[in-house]
Amino acid sequence: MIDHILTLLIFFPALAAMLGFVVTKDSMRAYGIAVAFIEFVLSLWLWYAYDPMISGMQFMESMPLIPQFGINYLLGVDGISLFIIILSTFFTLIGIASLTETRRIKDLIITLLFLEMTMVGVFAALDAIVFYVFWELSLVPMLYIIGAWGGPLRIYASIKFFLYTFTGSLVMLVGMLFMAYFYYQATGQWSFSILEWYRLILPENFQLWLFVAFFLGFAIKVPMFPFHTWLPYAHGQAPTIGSVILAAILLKMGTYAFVRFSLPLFPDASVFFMFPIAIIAIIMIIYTAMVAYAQEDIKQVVAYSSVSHMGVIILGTFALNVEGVSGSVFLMLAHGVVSGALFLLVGVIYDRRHTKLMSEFGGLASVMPRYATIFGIMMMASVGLPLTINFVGEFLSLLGFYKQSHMLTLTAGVAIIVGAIYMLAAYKKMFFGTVMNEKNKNLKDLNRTEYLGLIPLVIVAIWLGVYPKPVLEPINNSVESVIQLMHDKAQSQEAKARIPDLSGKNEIIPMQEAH
Amino acid sequence: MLEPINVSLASLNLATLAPMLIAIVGALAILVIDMVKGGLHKSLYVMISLLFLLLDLGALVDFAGLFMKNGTVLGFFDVMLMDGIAILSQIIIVAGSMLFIPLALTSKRFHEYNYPEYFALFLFMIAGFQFMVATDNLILIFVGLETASLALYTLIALHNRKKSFEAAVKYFTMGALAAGFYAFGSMILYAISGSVEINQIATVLAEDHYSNIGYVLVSMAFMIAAFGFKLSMVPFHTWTPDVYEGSSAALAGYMSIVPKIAGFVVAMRLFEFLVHSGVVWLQVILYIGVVVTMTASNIWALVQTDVKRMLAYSSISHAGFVMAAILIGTTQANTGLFLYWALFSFTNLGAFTMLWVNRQKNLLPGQSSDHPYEKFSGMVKTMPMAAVMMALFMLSLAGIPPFGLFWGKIYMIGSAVSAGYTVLALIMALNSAIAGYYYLKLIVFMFMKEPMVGYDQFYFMNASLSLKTIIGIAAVGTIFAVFTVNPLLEVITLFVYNSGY
Amino acid sequence: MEITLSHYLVLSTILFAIGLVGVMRRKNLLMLFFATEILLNATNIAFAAISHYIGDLSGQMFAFFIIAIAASEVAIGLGLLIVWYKRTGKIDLDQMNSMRG
Amino acid sequence: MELYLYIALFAPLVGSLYAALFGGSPKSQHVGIVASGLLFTSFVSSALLLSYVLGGHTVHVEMMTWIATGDLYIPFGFVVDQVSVVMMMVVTIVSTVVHIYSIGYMDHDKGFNRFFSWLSAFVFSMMVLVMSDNFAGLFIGWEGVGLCSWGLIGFWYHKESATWAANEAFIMNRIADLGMLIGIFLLYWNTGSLQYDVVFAEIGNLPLVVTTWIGIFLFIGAMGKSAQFPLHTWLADAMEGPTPVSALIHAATMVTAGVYLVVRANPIYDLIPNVGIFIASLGAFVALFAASMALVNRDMKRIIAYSTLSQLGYMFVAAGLGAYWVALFHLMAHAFFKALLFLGAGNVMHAMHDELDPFKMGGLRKVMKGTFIMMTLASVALAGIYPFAGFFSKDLILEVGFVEHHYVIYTVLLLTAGLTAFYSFRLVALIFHGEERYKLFGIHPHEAYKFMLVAMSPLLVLAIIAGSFKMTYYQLVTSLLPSTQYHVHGEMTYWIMTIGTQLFVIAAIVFAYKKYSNWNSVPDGSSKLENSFGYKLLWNQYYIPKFYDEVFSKPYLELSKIAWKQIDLKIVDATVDGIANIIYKTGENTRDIQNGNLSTMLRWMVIGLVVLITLAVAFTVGYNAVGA
Amino acid sequence: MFEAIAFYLFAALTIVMFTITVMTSQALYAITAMAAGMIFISAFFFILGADFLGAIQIIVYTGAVMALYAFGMMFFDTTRDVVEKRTNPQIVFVLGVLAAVMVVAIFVAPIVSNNIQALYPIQEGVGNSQAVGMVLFTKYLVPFELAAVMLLVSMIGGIILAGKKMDKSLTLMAEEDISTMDDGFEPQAGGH
Repeated sequence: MIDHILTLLIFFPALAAMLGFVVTKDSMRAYGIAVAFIEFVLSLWLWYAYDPMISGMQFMESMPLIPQFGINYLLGVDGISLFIIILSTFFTLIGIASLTETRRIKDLIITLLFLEMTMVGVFAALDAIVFYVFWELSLVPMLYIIGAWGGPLRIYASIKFFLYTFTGSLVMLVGMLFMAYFYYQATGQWSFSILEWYRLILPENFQLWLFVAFFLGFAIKVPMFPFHTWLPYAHGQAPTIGSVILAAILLKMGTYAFVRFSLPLFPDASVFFMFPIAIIAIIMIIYTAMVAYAQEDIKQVVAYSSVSHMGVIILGTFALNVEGVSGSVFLMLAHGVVSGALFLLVGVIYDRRHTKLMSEFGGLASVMPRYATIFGIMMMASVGLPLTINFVGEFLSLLGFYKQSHMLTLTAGVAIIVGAIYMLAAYKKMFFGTVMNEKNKNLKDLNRTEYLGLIPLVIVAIWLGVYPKPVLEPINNSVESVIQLMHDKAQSQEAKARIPDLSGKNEIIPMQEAH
Repeated sequence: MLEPINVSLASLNLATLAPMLIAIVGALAILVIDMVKGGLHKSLYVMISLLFLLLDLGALVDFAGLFMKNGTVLGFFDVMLMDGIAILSQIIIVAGSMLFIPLALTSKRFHEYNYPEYFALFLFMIAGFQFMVATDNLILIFVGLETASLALYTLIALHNRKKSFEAAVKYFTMGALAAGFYAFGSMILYAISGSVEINQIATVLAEDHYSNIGYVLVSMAFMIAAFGFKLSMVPFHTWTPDVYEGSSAALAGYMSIVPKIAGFVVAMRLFEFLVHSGVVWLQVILYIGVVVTMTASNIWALVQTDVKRMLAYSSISHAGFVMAAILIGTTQANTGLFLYWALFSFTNLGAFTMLWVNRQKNLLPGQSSDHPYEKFSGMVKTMPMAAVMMALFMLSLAGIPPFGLFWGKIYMIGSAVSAGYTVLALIMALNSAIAGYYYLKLIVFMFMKEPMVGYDQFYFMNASLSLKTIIGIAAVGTIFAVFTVNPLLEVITLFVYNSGY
Repeated sequence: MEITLSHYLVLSTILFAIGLVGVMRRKNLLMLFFATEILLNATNIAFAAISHYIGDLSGQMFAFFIIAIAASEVAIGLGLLIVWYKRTGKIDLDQMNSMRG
Repeated sequence: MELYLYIALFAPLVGSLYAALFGGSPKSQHVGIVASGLLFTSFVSSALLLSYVLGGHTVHVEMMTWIATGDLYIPFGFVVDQVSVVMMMVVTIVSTVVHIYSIGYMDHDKGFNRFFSWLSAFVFSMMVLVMSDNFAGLFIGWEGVGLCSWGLIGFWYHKESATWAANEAFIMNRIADLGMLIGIFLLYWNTGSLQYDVVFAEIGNLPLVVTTWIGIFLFIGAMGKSAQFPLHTWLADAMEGPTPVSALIHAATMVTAGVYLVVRANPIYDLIPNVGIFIASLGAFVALFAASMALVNRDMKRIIAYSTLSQLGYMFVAAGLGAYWVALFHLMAHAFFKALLFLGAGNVMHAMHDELDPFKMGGLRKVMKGTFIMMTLASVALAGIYPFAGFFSKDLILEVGFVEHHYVIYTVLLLTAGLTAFYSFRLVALIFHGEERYKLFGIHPHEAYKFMLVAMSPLLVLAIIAGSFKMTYYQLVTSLLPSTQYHVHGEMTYWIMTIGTQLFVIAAIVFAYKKYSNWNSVPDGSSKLENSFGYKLLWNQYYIPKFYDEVFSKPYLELSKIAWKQIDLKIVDATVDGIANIIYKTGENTRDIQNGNLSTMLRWMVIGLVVLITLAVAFTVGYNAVGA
Repeated sequence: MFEAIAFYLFAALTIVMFTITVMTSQALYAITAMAAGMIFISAFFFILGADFLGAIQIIVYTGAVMALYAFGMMFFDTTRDVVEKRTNPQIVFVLGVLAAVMVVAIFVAPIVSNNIQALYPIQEGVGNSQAVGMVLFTKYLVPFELAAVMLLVSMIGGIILAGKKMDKSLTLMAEEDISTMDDGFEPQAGGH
């Protein structure tokens, strides 16, 4: 079973979703929780069975799909993807457990389970086409979730979300096909296996073009400035569960793909585009933080804050050294936990008041102290306070990029200031002051369902902030091998210089099969 | 005096005629049965047609086996040409027809199915298409084309309502003009090569080193116009939406698949040798044609209010997409063409059948067409499975993996990339994105809107077991396409490659 | 003054163009069909001429089949016109506009 | 000893968590008691550690790994050495006192439990800050105290001003933290580690430029936490928090973290004397600058806050000039008497029902004898009168300035000492002497609980006698810090200076008493003095808060709104929608190509044909032309 | 010389006739002119030695097709003036002339080729019909048979389209009405 655990992880939720059609409406939530829980336990088992000392792929599975065209069902996890998978299963569980939606809950849970399949699939795929399949497929459940359970502008938002990301990924698809063609030219065989692609050394000018093609797909997904405008709409209109999953997992697909594809495939191009991308990342960080500050809707604040944080992740990724990339991978998890929690928290108040406008609130701290506390913890995590999960990632990302550029990091570091500004301002508007609005006077504090969703997140946010090692170590090992691979593949002098050579430090475990 | 000619029967390879003859015999059989005993139920004729088509398919499969052993078979004074693409396209034609014929078994009665002749004409039409693809003789192509077309015009009109007559007349008139173009184009080719056989023409032109380039190009202009009509390239496409709207959904779906593959095969035979000989003009024209067809029809599809019309424009766009294969002209691209079309036929079968089961007899109050988007709103709440199915087909058409068309799409784009047509590949990809909008629009209506009051009785108006079965087949074919792609690719590549394309 | 193949081709072209004008110009469907006949006839002349000048029979064959096709088309075309006429009482194509866009 | 270390470190955390458990429930006395008890435990452990360290040992433990990736290795490592133990003592003593005091002070507050949770959490953060053996750990504490400070300033969250001040403090600290972070990055990339010992061993090998930048960036961090100009405005505003908080955080401990950082990083600053001069100059400036603002203020707590600011300036002068042990010594002494002063002020506030304007008090010495004595003594200590603690530490700093030949600094500090004495006793005089102006407002003041006064007494004692530890202290810390002795050359000069300073200070005290002890009215802003430019300037804090508001806050908000409404919605998003709209509109506008008219359709076909033929002919002509 | 005179004469005549067909608004003129044009075209066939084709032309076109059209005209009652709305008449002529000019521009150049072989050469001394028959029943037997099918198709099509059964549309009728309609509408072989 352990040999096929990834397949199991991917298709178990989908299978369960199909069976879910049979389950009656009243029991659907329990069923959903049960399935998500089993899936989560399975993913924990994956972690347990994972050997953190091996940097390469583990639990590899391979099955020919379209061998004629080099497409294989190829799965595997390394330290980079392992935790994002766990994050996906975790958040699906949390999301379903804390679901307050009552409209057509059956459809919703089935959709969520399908979404879980696609999420796990994206992160477990080692074949570009399989990756692409799940990548695109994930849009569909999300489209439905936003479009069917969302706010007044839901249709506009969902279509925008879908088409925007779809457009980007189509360009990426062309890039992938190009990549496969290069492989074909080099070896006489078609292959979409990422691991096989890793062995290709591309001429620099091709790298640049391909990098751009992949970049478009990823950047829209992340979303990077100026491709980010779908996100506020998607978040603003999506139901709580949609925002949670979107922020926690779906956005990570883009950044994950940078680490999985862009860096190791195009080391020279990565170095070439490092500064432009860093500048975009900085614009994301500061500009969207400002936009977040100007928002009137608390959910939009969190949405824009997501973009801002994604900027830090991008920056860390393009630090191109172990510290930065590990940090960015860690920050992906961290941001997943924190922004997911924040969206859940926004959902709590939305459920009670059916509005997200901050001007409607004020003084909630006295009415809902526990809510305020948890919101406060998560806000501080979002701001990047040490000993919370975000700090580790942000610190490492910035630290990593500092190696590449002093000035840019200094500018990017403004993140910690502007982040504090909009978050504290929003918190103040929501929770501080006296209760002015009659409707807020009798609001109930968190209930059990909500605790069920939030407490684990708080625990994780602090646990991994205090003791990130169990997660950081596997990440580190895998990132080291990625960086070494990049260094070995780099052709230009600058790239060689920018990407550290780790070969002296420890033995490089080849990117192949671990078992 | 003319010498008597001795022809040995064996050299004629009469077997090459077998598949078409089976269809013709089937048609005649239906006519005879009807003459012997009238008033039989349509299901009988459906089954007879299916049986004959099955025989037809069997013969084709037999040929396929033969082709793998011996390669191309010529027959009947080399008029018949059973090469790989002929066999492949015939298989698609016959198999596609087999899937569409059962759509006659609706729960509501429609005019055309009361005619046994309908099924006879259907089989004649199939024979016509088969002749069209199984030859490189321009005359036989023409006759086959016209046989099929004339039958098709009649079938459309037999739906017997004003719109279908209008559609048939429009189709017919434009078809007549296109026939004129075809004749004129063939005439010029004949003038410069002294032959009406494409291979011969190619040889002569090559030996002449294209010294009559002006003639060649003008003839190609006429031919592109003629096939542009058949394959609905912009600006020769204008009949498509009207004809699709006017005819029954079943026939519209059929038209989006079968006549086009026949057209593609002929276009492949006719244009590719020129593309390969480096006739830059043709490459440029095809390039422009492909891009304009894809893009323009996509843009027009965006603004449609009727699903069937939208699907009409969408199939124009898909045809444009596939046309790229002719421009690219590599084995991979041609393989992609067949793969794409095989997958497309499943998906489109599903989509049009879904429309067909949704068909009501009279127009909806306040609507001017059969399948306005509004009709589908909130479908997920009233008929979840149907909505899911329809969404599935829409996603497949949009090229969302892992559904059928996605695989065709990546193979086509991949072939464009491999042949160095990077910009074309990008345009193809981006067009898929534009197309995403209108497919999504239907999904939005089905999944995200509230049902229209009083419209619920129109869903599944026309459903019957056989229609549902067809939808099921289409859905299975669409979902599990990924597992069929590899065997398909293997076979198609082999066939296409060994036919010299 | 010898009549060459080009003469015939040019004649054919001119007739074809006349046919085209007719096709584009006519609104009466019956008379529009006349024009399509002209198109095919124009081609037939050229086929016969080419056949003559290169001494090959294929052209005549082609022309022969074109005549057959033309005849078939008339039958179907008239059939369609008849149902249309029965239904609407008109054969003017400007009246035929229930579908558009 | 490791056990004591852990007890000292984690006892406050346990206290905090314990209190947090009851955070949502109404006041429970036991929370305060348990938290105080744990704090006391922590104090005892610290004391034991002190005795251990006095024996010449240090304790260094590595609890566990925190962040390890690439070459970066950051453990949770703690060190109890001569410097940190001093800080630990200061922190635990003051916080124990404040905790006990708070049981009384917060007696009637709804958020009693929450308060203790925050307060203990603060102590924990502070302990982490001082005990860490690396810069990252320091940064944890650094941010941790910032967080707790935020929570405590904004403790009365229903008050707009309190929450505003909390946010201001947090954000301003963040600005400085960025500097600190950059400093840490620089350290890491240049020395490969963040451990103090490694860094300090390596630092000498770095190019001077790098070291300078490191010093500057670290000091920027210190500036924020210690509220040095220009990041000083938050400190005065932070007085919105409960008074014990002001005593603990904004007087004794957190604000001195900056000084601690500079002291801790002395191997770095030793290498870059130019930066040191800058630090010292800034310190001197702030000392005078803050003292000047204290002169006219009418808010009791703010006056004390400015005085804190001013004293921090002193400490930075010492640290900047390399007299690290002196800085640390003043830090310690200052912690005691300033905390005492604040707690006293707290008593007064309580008595006066949260009235802060000393002009509305007067004559309180009759009802609040204990508080009166304590505050007076604390003020004496602050003014630096022999033999109180302030004398030993503050005069030493003056001497340092003098000895190091920075006479300007010396003069400024001397002047400031006078001002300090003046405003301190202005306050004392206004509160405790003169007419009982509070009666005008119908207030019935009463003395604080006994146990609060008892709790304060250790501070009183320390404020008085701390100077006597000087030599022990000196021997202790100089095993780690540079052991420069600052002696003015010549006995004569020394005595003149000392006595002169004392006289100057006493004169200022007398002046203040004279002027204010018989005050009998509440100023209403109409007097000539109050309308003079200088007064207004000082009253409005040199218009700096206003300036920040106008130049940073408001434009930032405006800019943010522009970024959202103008750029994000109208440019970035509109472009995307625009592209989609163009495509859609093209469809709308060209769909009439398909106008349903057969004639048009046929014409389109012919047009297509003609275009194709034309292209064919054109190509042929071109081809022939090229061919020919 | 004779050939040239004949060519130009008939060319002029056909052009005129077809122009009349296209341009006149009198339906009767149009059909008459077309019939004449068809006959003149057969003259070309005879000139070119395609006797069989010429005969077919006269029989099929002038005989059958024209008769059909004449029938159609009577049916549609279009023997008198036909009123047609003219939209953008200029563009029609521009396009027509442009097409002609362009194609003619190519066609005036003689065909240069040494590789044209007559696959089915016209042999001296063999009658045209005989030769045609020979080719038709060997090489072109398949198209010939298919043409037969095509004619069958058009026959069936023409008959059922024009048939009475088309008068009532099952497509538009409600199901109940169809059920009550009973045997009168049962399908029968070959139409009426």
